[in-house]
Amino acid sequence: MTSFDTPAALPLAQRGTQLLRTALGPFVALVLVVGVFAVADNLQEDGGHFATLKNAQNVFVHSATVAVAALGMTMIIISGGIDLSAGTTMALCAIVLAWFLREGYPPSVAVTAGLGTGCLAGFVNGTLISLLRVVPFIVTLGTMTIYLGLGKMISHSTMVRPLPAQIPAWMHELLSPRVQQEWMVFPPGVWLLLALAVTVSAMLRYTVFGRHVFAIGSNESTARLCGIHVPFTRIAVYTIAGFFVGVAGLYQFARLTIGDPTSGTGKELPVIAAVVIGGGSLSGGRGSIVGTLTGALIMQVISSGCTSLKQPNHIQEIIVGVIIVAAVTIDQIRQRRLAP
Amino acid sequence: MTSFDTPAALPLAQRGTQLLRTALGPFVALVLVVGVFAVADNLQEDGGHFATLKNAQNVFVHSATVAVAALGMTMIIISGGIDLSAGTTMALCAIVLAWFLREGYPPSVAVTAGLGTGCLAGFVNGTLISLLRVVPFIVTLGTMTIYLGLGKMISHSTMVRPLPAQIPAWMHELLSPRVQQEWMVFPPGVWLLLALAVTVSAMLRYTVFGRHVFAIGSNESTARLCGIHVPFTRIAVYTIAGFFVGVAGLYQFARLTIGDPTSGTGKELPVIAAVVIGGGSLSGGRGSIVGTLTGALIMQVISSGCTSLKQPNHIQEIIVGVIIVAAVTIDQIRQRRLAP
Amino acid sequence: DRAGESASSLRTDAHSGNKTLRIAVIPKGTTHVFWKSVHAGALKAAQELGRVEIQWKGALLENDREGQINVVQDFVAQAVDGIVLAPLDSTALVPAVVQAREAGIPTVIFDSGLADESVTVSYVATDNYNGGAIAAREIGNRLDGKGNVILLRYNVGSESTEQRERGFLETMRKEFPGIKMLSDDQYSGTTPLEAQNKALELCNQFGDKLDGFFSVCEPNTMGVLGALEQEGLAGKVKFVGFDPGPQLVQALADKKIHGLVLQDPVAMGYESVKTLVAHLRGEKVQKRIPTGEIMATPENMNDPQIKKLLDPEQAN
Amino acid sequence: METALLRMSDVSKSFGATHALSCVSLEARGGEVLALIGENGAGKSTLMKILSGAIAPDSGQMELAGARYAPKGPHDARMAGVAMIYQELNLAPDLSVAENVMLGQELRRFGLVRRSAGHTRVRQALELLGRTDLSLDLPVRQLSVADQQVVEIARALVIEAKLIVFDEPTSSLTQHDVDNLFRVIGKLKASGLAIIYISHFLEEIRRIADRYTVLRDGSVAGSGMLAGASEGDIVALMVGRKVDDLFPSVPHTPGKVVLSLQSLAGRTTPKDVSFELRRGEILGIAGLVGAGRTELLRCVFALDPVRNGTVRVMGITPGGTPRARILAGLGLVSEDRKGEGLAQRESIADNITYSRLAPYSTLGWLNLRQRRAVVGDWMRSLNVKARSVEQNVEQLSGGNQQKVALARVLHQDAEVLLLDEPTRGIDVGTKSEIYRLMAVLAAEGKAIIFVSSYFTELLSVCDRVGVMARGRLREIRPAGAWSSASILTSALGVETST
Ligand SMILES: Nc1ncnc2c1ncn2[C@@H]1O[C@H](COP(=O)(O)OP(=O)(O)OP(=O)(O)O)[C@@H](O)[C@H]1O
Ligand SMILES: Nc1ncnc2c1ncn2[C@@H]1O[C@H](COP(=O)(O)OP(=O)(O)OP(=O)(O)O)[C@@H](O)[C@H]1O
Ligand SMILES: [Mg+2]
Ligand SMILES: [Mg+2]
Repeated sequence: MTSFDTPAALPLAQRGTQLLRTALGPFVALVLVVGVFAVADNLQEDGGHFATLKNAQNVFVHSATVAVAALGMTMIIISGGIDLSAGTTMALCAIVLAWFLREGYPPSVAVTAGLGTGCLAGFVNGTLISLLRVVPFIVTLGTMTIYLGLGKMISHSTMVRPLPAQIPAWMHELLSPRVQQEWMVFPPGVWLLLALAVTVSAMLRYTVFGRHVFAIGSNESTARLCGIHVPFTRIAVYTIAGFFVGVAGLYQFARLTIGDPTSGTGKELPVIAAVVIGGGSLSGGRGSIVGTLTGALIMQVISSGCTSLKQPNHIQEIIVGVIIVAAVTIDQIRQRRLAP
Repeated sequence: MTSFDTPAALPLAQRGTQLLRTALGPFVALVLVVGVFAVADNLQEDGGHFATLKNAQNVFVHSATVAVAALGMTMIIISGGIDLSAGTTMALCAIVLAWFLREGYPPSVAVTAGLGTGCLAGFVNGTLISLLRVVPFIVTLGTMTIYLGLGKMISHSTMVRPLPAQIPAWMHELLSPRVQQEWMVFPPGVWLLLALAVTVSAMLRYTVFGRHVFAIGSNESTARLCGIHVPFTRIAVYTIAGFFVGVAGLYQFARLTIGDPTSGTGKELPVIAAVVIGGGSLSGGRGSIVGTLTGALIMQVISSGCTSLKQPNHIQEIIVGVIIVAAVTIDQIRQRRLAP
Repeated sequence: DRAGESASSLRTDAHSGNKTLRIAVIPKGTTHVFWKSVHAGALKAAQELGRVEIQWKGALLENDREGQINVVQDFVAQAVDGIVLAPLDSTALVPAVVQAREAGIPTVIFDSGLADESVTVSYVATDNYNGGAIAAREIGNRLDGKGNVILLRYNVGSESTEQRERGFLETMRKEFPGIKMLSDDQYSGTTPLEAQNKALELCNQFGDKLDGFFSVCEPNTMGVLGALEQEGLAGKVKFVGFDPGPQLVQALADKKIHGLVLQDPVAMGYESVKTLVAHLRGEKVQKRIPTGEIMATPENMNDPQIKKLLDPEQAN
Repeated sequence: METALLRMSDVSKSFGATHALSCVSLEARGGEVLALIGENGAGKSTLMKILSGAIAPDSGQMELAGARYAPKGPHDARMAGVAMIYQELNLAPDLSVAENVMLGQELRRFGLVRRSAGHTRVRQALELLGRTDLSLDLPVRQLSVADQQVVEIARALVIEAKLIVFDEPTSSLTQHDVDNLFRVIGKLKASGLAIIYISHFLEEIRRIADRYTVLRDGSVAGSGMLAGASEGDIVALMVGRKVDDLFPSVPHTPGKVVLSLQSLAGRTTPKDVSFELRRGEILGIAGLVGAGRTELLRCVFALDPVRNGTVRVMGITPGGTPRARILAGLGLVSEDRKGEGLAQRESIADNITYSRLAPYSTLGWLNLRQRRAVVGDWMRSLNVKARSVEQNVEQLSGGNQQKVALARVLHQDAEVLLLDEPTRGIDVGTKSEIYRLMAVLAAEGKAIIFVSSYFTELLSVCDRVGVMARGRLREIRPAGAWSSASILTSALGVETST
């Protein structure tokens, strides 16, 4: 019991290293990436555009859609699941929203319908996984193409284009990199994202529900043994995640001002990548919201940095790939080092 | 202890149900899908095109590329891994092949270079996974974009187009649905696929290597403690799988006669889906080649059937989704039923 | 409106010195030969004009509208002097172009139109509707006004190909009532392989009564050609495609393709950059600059003008 | 016989701040069984993992058969003739029994597996263990924990070993298998092998071991010949104090009926089980491998489907989910703590409180500080050796993990405790604490079902003992009416009579 003699002091230190491990790991990678690009940009002749507020606004705005969907994906991944349908659900939500606007419903109704679609899609995913007891990868691989098909069905396989007058001004401003009130620094959509992130983070850490999410991800049979209602928890996780995908659909619509049935295809990969770069483990039980946000930002910073440095897309792709692997490797090494 | 009453008789019966479970499950689904479409097609006015030899040739030819890549993916998934880079590697191999042909090298050199690229890409995946001890999902998510970037780099971000005269005749015929010799029924590429499938299947079942692949997928630490060289086995699995992805690249090139850097993007999903519909488990230790081939065929049959029934793309997408989930669900239920 | 103009004239003053103009050119995609030729045209203009730097960048994913908006916004943050853009969508890109203008960066649109032309300097493009119409006439005339034809569409929401499809279908209906459309609702998807699989399925279904085929863009045409060759229908079916490529030109010579509608991508890139720089230097420019479209057939493919369009220059 | 086959000198190993081993030296001789004993977390498994190449020591040397021995990995160690049976099961669940036994040493020809030759070897090994009834082609996923342990042991017997390490091999074996194992160990010893045997059962050690080495807090506390040592001395070496009463008695009297089963039947086992359990009563359940004791508890806890019969808790029939059973006042400690009992990658605090988070939550939000304090108390009262309440369970020694699993049902404040092998892998000192705890709980009015394969503890701790065989509960008698022999006869007798 030598090590247990200072029970009051230790938990704090413990929590410190815990934070360091789960969140700061990718954060260090972010700072590094930003630093490297800022230096390289300033060295080039007509540079100096990278480390600017304007560019920072861009980076936040561009990563917001992926990041907000990744909040829900973090919960899913912590619970030991995955959601490949996140991309097409996002597009489906945007289409539903656009459809309601085009048909002349008020924006509040349209937004509710869009978010509701996300929740419903998530609910269906969760229910299928729980009832059929098929692995999440398969269920969501199936619903991925189903939701894509539904989106095309609603949109008659084309764009749903509400008239400009049908789109409220706040929606235009939601993710416009040009902020109306200068003191806001970032557009409302970015602040909303941060508010949602804080909420989810707190929920995961400080609520019974959050503990149960970690429990079923870490060991499902233990969770069952402890009387945790696994199907209920899982359905709730997917439904909440669906809500965030709905918000991502709103974000996407706010930027595109059209509903495009194919706009979500392939978007699940950056969403999942954000979670995993941020320290989430696909075998469940590990992941953090701070890490996920950092992960989403890292990818966008690379993209924006490559534009600054006038690098072609294929160089950017190679760099993104290398950094995904490197970030996770470094995180891994740090964890091994820190492990008691 | 009821199940131990006849210890001698059991192993055989056991192996029988084993086969039933792993292979026949998806096979039943295939027969069902074919049956439903054949009936529906014959019921429609100008139908009768679905259940024809010609259409069967088409289905086999169209699914050959995915199926051959899925042979390697089966090994990877059995070993507890995944390869998200399979799609872009396939395109990279096709580009390398096309590049060598265009530069006037003989076809044998070009094909060797294409297959070699696949092996190398797989080797890199396996080595990174083993050395960095990062989960396969992340490593291959990273190399996915890296290989895409490399493909674009080699092709200068456009198609690599050898002249028609530079492409040997056998390559044209490799996957042409119009078979030269009628007695062959299927083009040579389909027969090659079947030969490779038999080889891999035998390798997994009858060789020490195959057994080790199952072992590391089933329980990696056990494999390690039993003295299996896990990194070596894993690298070998990925390298061999890379070879099959190279063959898929050859198939793709044979059909397109151009090398297109983006032609592989997203192709990893049908490849993985084929394995999983065929009974492969993403947590490792389970999967079969027969199942995988069946899985690849099921998806193609649905696509071809929907065209026969003149269903628009979105209906086809919904049906594919439903069938993916249904096939795995039925397989799951049968497994639970058969479980002693 | 006025605020934007004064901003841009301010910049013009600033840059009329000896500073290099940075022009961002944003294509719809990066892998098709068409865009390579646009790039070549843009570079040619830059070279001729002098002190102009071209920054070429497309969205990472083909057909990713959001990605293209990101690219435009990134270039606004980079404070480039002007943007040349082939919008992936006629309305979705409007806000991004407006944001550029508010930041004092003018935009020239090429290839596909924008719903609100008032926010752009100029629109440089083929008349795609007419492209579809001349394709319809080529097939109609070759079939003597009767037969069964398939139109394979490209991808949902692509404005330029939708124009072609509309031009084709409306002209067929109006000028060739004897021709029946066997299928005009299938989309090929964006890659040649998807197109080939789709076309094979269509051939399998209609092969015996098929007389004519129209495919609306290059990857689509590639796929259809492959399918027709495999089905042994190449040469028998009157096949008109859009845009050239080495295989397609070869097929044209072999009479497997009976017509290719040609655009002039080099001119598109060239004119776009020229127009934008002229605007930046305070000159008055035309709001609409057509670059022409023309039908190449096995018969006329050796005319020097057509020959040039069949194998346009490419940047690498 | 005189020179040591294995000599480990000054071996040290730390995990971060935890010094698992400091300067441990040990000798094992051919033809001799060395018992390695010590409290939970003393470092026994760590030392053996170093020996088997699974982990590398921070410092220290090893010598095997006179030559320097520094295995780079498990493979090296096996090549050098060191076989190891790990404390936690290490099997590939999807592979068959035969494949698992031969894993890593497949007989081969041109890279092909020689299946029948391999099967012959496996059959020989299983024959040695007296388990020819195991089907070689069954995936081990479908075996009970006990049978899996047999497979694990068979694996060590098919290689040409010089030295075999058994890390608590009997903790999940029943008497029958234990007897067979001891016979095998006797044979191996006679053929000149060195055996290192780790166990918390002192009578077992006395039965087969020649010498002992005691570890305490990562150092050697003492060693010697067993022949001359008394049990008390060894326990004192282990615990650092005297444990005078292994089975402390706290008087408790049965009260009202709290749990009653009426012809309960699961999918295959149990079959038609009925009994009543009263408050303040400890009911032991004994049986042989596969008797269905685990399944009985799982059916009562609604973890397994119930085919027939009823479970009543305090007169009412609770819903058919583990959650409903917990709310009704049941609590279960699983026999499989790695796979089911604990969420290995979560903290001790989480694992202890998962089944009852309500006291710390207002409207779903947790008061973590309060929880930390309560969990700390439980850890102290069960003597859990850990750095803090936030430490991950996977970093604890086996015995300490078991204590965490126990702490959960205690914290849950269950009225009826279903304990499936709760003392498995727990050291003598703590065992006696657990026995005392059970008695105290009974005195407080809780009811306990105590499943164990260790008849002595059943007889000493329980008020009544039932014997299960082939899924049926044969008879329940007061503990005083049983003896170890009569329990065995009852369990066996049923097997032979039908
Ligand atoms: N991977 C690890 N990380 C951190 N600490 C560890 C790790 N493995 C073991 N320890 C610590 O090392 C010490 C010794 O553990 P070990 O498993 O060797 O004990 P043991 O003697 O085998 O106990 P038991 O009888 O309970 O099995 C314990 O304090 C344990 O918490
Ligand atoms: N997952 C499974 N699949 C098939 N059979 C199983 C499975 N688990 C257990 N069994 C069988 O059920 C029977 C009873 O299991 P088990 O050995 O766990 O009972 P038990 O009486 O609790 O034994 P013990 O606690 O001594 O290990 C055995 O015949 C075993 O082979
Ligand atoms: Mg131990
Ligand atoms: Mg048991």
